[in-house]
Amino acid sequence: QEPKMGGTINAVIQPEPPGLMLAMVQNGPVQMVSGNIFEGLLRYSPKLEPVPELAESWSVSEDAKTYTFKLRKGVTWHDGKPFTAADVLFSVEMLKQTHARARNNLAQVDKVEAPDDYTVVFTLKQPFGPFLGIFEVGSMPMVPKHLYDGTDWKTNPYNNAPVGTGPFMFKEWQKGSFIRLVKNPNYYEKGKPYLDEIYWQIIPDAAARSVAYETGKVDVLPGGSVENFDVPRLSKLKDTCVTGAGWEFFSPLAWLWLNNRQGPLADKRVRQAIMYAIDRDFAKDVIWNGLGKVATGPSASTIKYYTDDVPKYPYDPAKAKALLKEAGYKGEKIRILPLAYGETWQRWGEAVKQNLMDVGMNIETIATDVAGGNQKIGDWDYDIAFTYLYQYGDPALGVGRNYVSSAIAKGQVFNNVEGYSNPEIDKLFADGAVATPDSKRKEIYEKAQKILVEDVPVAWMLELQFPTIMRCKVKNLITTGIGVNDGFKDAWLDK
Amino acid sequence: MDHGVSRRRDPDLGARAQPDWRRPQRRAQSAPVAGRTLMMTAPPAVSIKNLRIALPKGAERPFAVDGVSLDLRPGKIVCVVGESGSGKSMCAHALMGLLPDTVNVTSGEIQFEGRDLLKLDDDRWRDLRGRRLAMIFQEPMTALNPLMRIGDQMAEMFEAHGLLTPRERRAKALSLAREVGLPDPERIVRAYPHQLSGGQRQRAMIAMALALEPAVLVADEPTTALDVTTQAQILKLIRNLQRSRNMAVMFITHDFGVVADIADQVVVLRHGKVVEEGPAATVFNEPKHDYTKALLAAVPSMHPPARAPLDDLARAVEVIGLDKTYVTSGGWFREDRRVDAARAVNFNILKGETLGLVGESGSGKSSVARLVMRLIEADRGTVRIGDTDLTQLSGKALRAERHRIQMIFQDPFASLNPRRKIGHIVADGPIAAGADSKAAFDRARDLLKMVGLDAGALERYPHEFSGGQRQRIGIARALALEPEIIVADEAVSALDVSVQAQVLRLLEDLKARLGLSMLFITHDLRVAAQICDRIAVMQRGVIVELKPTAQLFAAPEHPYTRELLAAVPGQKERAPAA
Amino acid sequence: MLSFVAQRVVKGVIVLLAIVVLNFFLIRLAPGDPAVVMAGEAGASDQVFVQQLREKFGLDKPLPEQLFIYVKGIATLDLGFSFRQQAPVSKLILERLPATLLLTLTAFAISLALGVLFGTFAARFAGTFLDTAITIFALIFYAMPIFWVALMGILLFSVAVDWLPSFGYETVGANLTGLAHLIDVAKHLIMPAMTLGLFFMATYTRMTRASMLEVKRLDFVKTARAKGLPDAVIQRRHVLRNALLPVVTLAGVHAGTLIGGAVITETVFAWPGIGRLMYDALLQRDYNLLLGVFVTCSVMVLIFNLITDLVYRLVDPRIEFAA
Amino acid sequence: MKQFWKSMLKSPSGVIGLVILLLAISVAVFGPLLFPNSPWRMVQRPFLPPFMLSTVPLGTDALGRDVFAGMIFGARVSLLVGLVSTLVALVVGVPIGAMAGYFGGKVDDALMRFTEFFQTIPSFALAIVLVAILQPSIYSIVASIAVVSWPPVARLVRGEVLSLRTREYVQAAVVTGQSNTWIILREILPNALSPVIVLASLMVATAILLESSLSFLGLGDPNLISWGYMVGAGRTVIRQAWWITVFPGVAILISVLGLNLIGEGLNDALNPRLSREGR
Ligand SMILES: Nc1ncnc2c1ncn2[C@@H]1O[C@H](COP(=O)(O)OP(=O)(O)OP(=O)(O)O)[C@@H](O)[C@H]1O
Ligand SMILES: Nc1ncnc2c1ncn2[C@@H]1O[C@H](COP(=O)(O)OP(=O)(O)OP(=O)(O)O)[C@@H](O)[C@H]1O
Ligand SMILES: [Mg+2]
Ligand SMILES: [Mg+2]
Repeated sequence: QEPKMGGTINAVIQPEPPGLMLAMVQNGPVQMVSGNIFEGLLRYSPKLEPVPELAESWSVSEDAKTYTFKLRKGVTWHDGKPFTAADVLFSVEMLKQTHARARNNLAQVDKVEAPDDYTVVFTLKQPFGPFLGIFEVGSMPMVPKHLYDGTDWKTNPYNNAPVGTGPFMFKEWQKGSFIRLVKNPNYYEKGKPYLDEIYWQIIPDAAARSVAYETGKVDVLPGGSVENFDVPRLSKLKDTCVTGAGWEFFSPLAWLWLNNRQGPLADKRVRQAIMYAIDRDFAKDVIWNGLGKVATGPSASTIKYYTDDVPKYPYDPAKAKALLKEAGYKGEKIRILPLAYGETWQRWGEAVKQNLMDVGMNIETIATDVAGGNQKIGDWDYDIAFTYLYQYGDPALGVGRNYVSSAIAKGQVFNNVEGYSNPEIDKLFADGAVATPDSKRKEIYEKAQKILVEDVPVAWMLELQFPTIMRCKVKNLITTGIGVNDGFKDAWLDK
Repeated sequence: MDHGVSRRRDPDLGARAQPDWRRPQRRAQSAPVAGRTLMMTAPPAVSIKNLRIALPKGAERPFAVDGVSLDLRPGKIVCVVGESGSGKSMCAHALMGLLPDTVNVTSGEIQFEGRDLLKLDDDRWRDLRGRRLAMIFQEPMTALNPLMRIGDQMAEMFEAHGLLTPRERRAKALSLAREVGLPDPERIVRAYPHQLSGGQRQRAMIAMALALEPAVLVADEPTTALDVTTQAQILKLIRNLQRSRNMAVMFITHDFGVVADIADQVVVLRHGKVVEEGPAATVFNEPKHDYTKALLAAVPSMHPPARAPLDDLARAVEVIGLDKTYVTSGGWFREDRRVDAARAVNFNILKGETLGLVGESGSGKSSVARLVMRLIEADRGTVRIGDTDLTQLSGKALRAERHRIQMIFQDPFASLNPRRKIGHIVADGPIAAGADSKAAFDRARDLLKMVGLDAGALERYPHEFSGGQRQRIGIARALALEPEIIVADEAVSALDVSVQAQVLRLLEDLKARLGLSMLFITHDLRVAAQICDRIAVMQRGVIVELKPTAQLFAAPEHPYTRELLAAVPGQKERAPAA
Repeated sequence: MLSFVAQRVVKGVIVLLAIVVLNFFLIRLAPGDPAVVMAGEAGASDQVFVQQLREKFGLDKPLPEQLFIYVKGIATLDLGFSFRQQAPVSKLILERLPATLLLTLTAFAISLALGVLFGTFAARFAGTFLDTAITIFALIFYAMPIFWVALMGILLFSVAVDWLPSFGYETVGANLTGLAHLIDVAKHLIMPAMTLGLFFMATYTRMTRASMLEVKRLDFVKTARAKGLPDAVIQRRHVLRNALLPVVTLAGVHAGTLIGGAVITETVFAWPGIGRLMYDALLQRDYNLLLGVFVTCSVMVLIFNLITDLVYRLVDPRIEFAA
Repeated sequence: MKQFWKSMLKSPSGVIGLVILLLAISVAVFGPLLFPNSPWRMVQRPFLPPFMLSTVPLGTDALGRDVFAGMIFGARVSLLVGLVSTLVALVVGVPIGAMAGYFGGKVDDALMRFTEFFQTIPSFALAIVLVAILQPSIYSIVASIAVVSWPPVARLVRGEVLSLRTREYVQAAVVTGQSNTWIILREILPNALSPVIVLASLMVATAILLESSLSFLGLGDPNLISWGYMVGAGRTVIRQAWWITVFPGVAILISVLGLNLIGEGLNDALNPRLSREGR
């Protein structure tokens, strides 16, 4: 079908982004909106292969330490200035200070150079397998040097009216109401984008978001914007299409942090008992409405080097009880910290609590909001805590950090919060990141997965899927593995 | 303003109302009636026949008013007297059609201008009220709408009956204000009720009642809340206006002095029944019913009885140079309001003596009492009881001395905690002072007997007693601590005359038996004459005259004292009782 | 009168200062670190980075110094900078304030007007069916949780019959102007304002009714009847005016409750006011913003109270312009 | 006392209110003994409509938990929160008001400024922040509700005490040498209490509503089921399962209604002038 030009899309955004300068704030909603304004050097297909965006082509040196990007010519910023290699160099420097993940990702980079205006060369300290996976817009957005260089980034006025190279331009933001983006007429891909404008509607209440869709006030409900319980009903509405695609790059994986340091959970058998005690199929079918997949281990199945050849933990309360008895658990109180992300997570917390109580564990729920929960997790002041983390396509980016002992540090909510420490695992992940070729990495990571699943440092729950709900007339909304998070540039309306 | 309000009347009423309210026309209308007046003995303007008003279930008696008949004649004042609760107000309200919803008239009729008022519908009632029948209430404080200007409230009288234009109404209000003798009428018609004194408010009420020249005026204790001096002025005003307009007046009061001053006819009510009626002179001089006789006998006389001089010169209380100024804070940016309630007040009370303190409302009598009791702090001055300087004590030490001087309060209803039994009320003081509780209760029983209450009273609550009985309890409470001095602030003012007489007798008796001294505060000079050895007259915080009682009455020196004495009602008594 | 206002303003400033200090510490008692929250959103974090953020926002300084800086700012009407939203707090609040004022004032006006109206009816027809009906409805509205009312309103008026929009304060993208825009905003306003006002309407209904019955017994009403005034005039001029005094007092006290209640209403109806701003700021530990909202709300309450006091003094001549 | 019950029982609203409250209280006290099933246990398939199975008469919620059990256990928490927070508010507000009214002057000024201060912060906002700071639990919820609801109590008590203080029987107690504490406790407070009781009955109702609003915002105690929690939790699925929200919602409505009716009855009973008027 031939794409049609024109039209407006109303989408929901939740919560309201705190700002739109992707280099400075990076929560989900910010990326969802700003992914239309800013661009990265690459995008990733649903299979997570790199696709050109601002970089036209790229090459890797023999020793896998030098990456050369050829930039697209004729790209301009929304204010008309050309986009060049200088912008890339500037962005790398700026992101190292403002973007925690980019900072981590770029840790392996020795130097970045621009031999000419349209070539950028990254030289690494040592080979880094997943390096080509860090260039997506959310991970490394390109920032206009001419507007930021030499300014106080924090108070730069362009933070509130961002200027990027993307298919849509920032138009207005009525705080608390909506954000409006309009078509970039000078976009470098001729004929794109198809849409005239995008309204991101800010509706803080989940039920109200459903109603807004139902009453035709919005056309797109990005993943996670309505409660899961509402998904089946909404998907049955007329002219409604639902897709789970667009999360391949992030592959959100939900698990329970188990505090390995103290109390009953320091015992591997208790941790295994927890795996047996929790009815994860129930969670998938009832709480997540059958969406997603029961996780088998630390890697999501969409991630490179995933294997399901690991020990299995089916729902088996009897076995859980036996393990607890064996471990000598005597009803010590165990605190569980659910995730304050809305009804679904609350219900899940209740269900898990009930599962654990059914096998004789003494569970107390600690309620907090997100910030309070983070503090508790960061201070290691918890026994069990819900979380879900993105995996960013490669075990070296999104998986290893959660299990290696070098990543144990107080005061943070990511990385190795559970306090698991195993020299063998440390070595495997250290080797895996730099090993070549792929087959060698595969071998290393499969081994790591087996060991981890046996040890149960955390209790893996589900590979999540956040379905995007939209009117069927919206076409081509999701074309990459990053989904709605990197823009509506291919989307069009079938009027 | 209210042209939309329906004014549906029968033709004959309408005819009278429509042309105008002015006097000549109205007089022409009522001419035939007036003609008859000349021929026969004046026919009544209102004739109440056999009126019976039922009280709701659970009230103290089945009928508030039980078979009352009385006539009001043009140009005559009928005084309805009787104790509290005798049904006086009920009669008045029935005549105005303003009875509360919970009571209803079960039989009788009220004839007015040829019709039975009890059979009128609401619209006709409304037409009559204010225009033909008007009323003045007891409490000038609450009888006026606090949110409306006086002039507007007067003008409402015309508005209610669709008379005059708004401008004329205002002009009329002004001239009415002038007529009732309100000072600075231009200002006063623009004032709000709270900016007027009690007497001024009562004048405003009278002006309102007279606005449409009603045939009948009902006055329900219109002067009870006023000072004697103000009362005298208001009585005169009513009398004059009534004469000049030939109104029939029903005047309700419980004060025989007032009756003596203004009544043509007297009707004595008791328990809702008329026990005696007749021309004022007859009722006063030859009361037939025992109840009337008793009532008359209870009225204290203006003539102080002879008193034994006090030889014992020991001072029970010594008050030296007391000053008290109330400062009402005006906030940061306003000047404070100051009231001098006591200025350089000096007096002594000898052992066994009763010192009277008289003066009008607001003169500072209660303030002095409180200063003496140390309920409030003096700005300056000393109060000495025996040798103890009360003003120097505080906290525990003060509490320990308090038993020496005790107080009897004015309001028998407000001075007893409704939630405590009488036994506790009387015994609490001694127990707080450290007495053994059984002994305290025994003593309480004795005291109650002494004031004429049986022992069963210990276990009862205040609401189960009558006003007079409660005042006795108050006295027992004061005596429980075996004080040397008793301060009685208007201790009998709230009581009916007959009860008042009993309580006064009791006080005299106890005082003599226990050798107490007493500071007796009252605004009633008759009472003062009967009970005080010496009297101090207060005006605006200053004692202007202090003399033995007989001397004061015989030869008042200060002009204010003279004014007070002259204003006491009922001095041209037709029946000098006792 | 002027001095009265001046005095109240001075008093208000003192209260505000106390509120600032108390809340300053209160808010910081909350577990959770804004820097961690922010770093966390990037999907990664490390100590150095978090420390860097703290320094940037002045969170590394000792508390008393932070307080001093904040109070100094307040003195110059500077509410500080929201590190989270990267904008001055006063700007963020001013963007939202009109919506909140529109909502609360409308709710206030509706609740007061309707409450007094219904209360008057109930009192006039006390004991009749009308009275009972009004009383029962008032009780039910009084007893319904606000979010429940909101939900029912949306289901009824937005979903079942598409009469009223369920979110926002204007039709986004319609670009209406003039009268059409006004009507559009009004349509968006009705449901939230009613939801917010319903509870208070019920309160005022009951209060007016009780107060009217109370005043009806007073002596001056008897005086008015003795004048022969028609019942309607007595009710309006004598009874109602006096009966309104306690209602006015209560309404003034309610200002704070009303603004507080706006949190839920604004959330459910996506109304872009400061109630929601406050809640978001709380969740994100955006200290300056949260404190700024508190100060703003308190100022609004103080102004509301001042206005009701002024009104009260205008209606009741007995009270003079003293504190 | 007898008098009081008599007039209370005479007012129809008071009787209805009392019956409702007694019913709610007996459900709260005895219900969990009769239906010991945990309301958190998943017993049936999710979203089972009401009146289908006798074991789960009111249906099940999104996780297949028994709505009926939730109602019964919820009564406990909701009433407890209402009663306890009101009690705490009284414990704070009554002494403050009494002291301010009795001692007057500087004490009064200081205490009233303090009270005003709490009234200047929007109450619900303050409650939210307090619960968030203290972290949601039944204790923090009760405390926060009490913190925002005591000022009206203090003001009311102060007003009453202020007028009672000048009563003659109080002065009588002073002149007979009784101590301030005694006077406040014996002479003043008992007579100031009737409007406070009326207010308290309404405060219980308001507290129940407040708790439900906090639960709605996700600030309820996660270990205890309350009606507010149930309404909040069922709200998102109201379109497919009305019963999850409607039953607890109605329960809140009825108890708040009952408490209000009691308030009205108390008002009538404790204020004889009103009750004689009839209605
Ligand atoms: N609204 C009412 N409901 C019930 N009983 C009432 C009511 N008003 C008055 N009464 C009773 O009716 C009787 C007569 O009352 P009324 O007011 O006529 O007495 P009064 O002679 O005017 O007394 P006072 O001198 O105290 O004014 C009293 O027993 C009183 O208790
Ligand atoms: N607490 C107070 N604060 C301010 N002014 C007061 C106070 N108490 C009394 N006053 C004023 O002091 C003056 C004297 O009052 P006081 O009560 O002593 O008079 P009184 O002679 O007892 O009058 P009454 O006969 O009416 O009882 C009055 O003008 C009164 O308004
Ligand atoms: Mg009377
Ligand atoms: Mg006095």
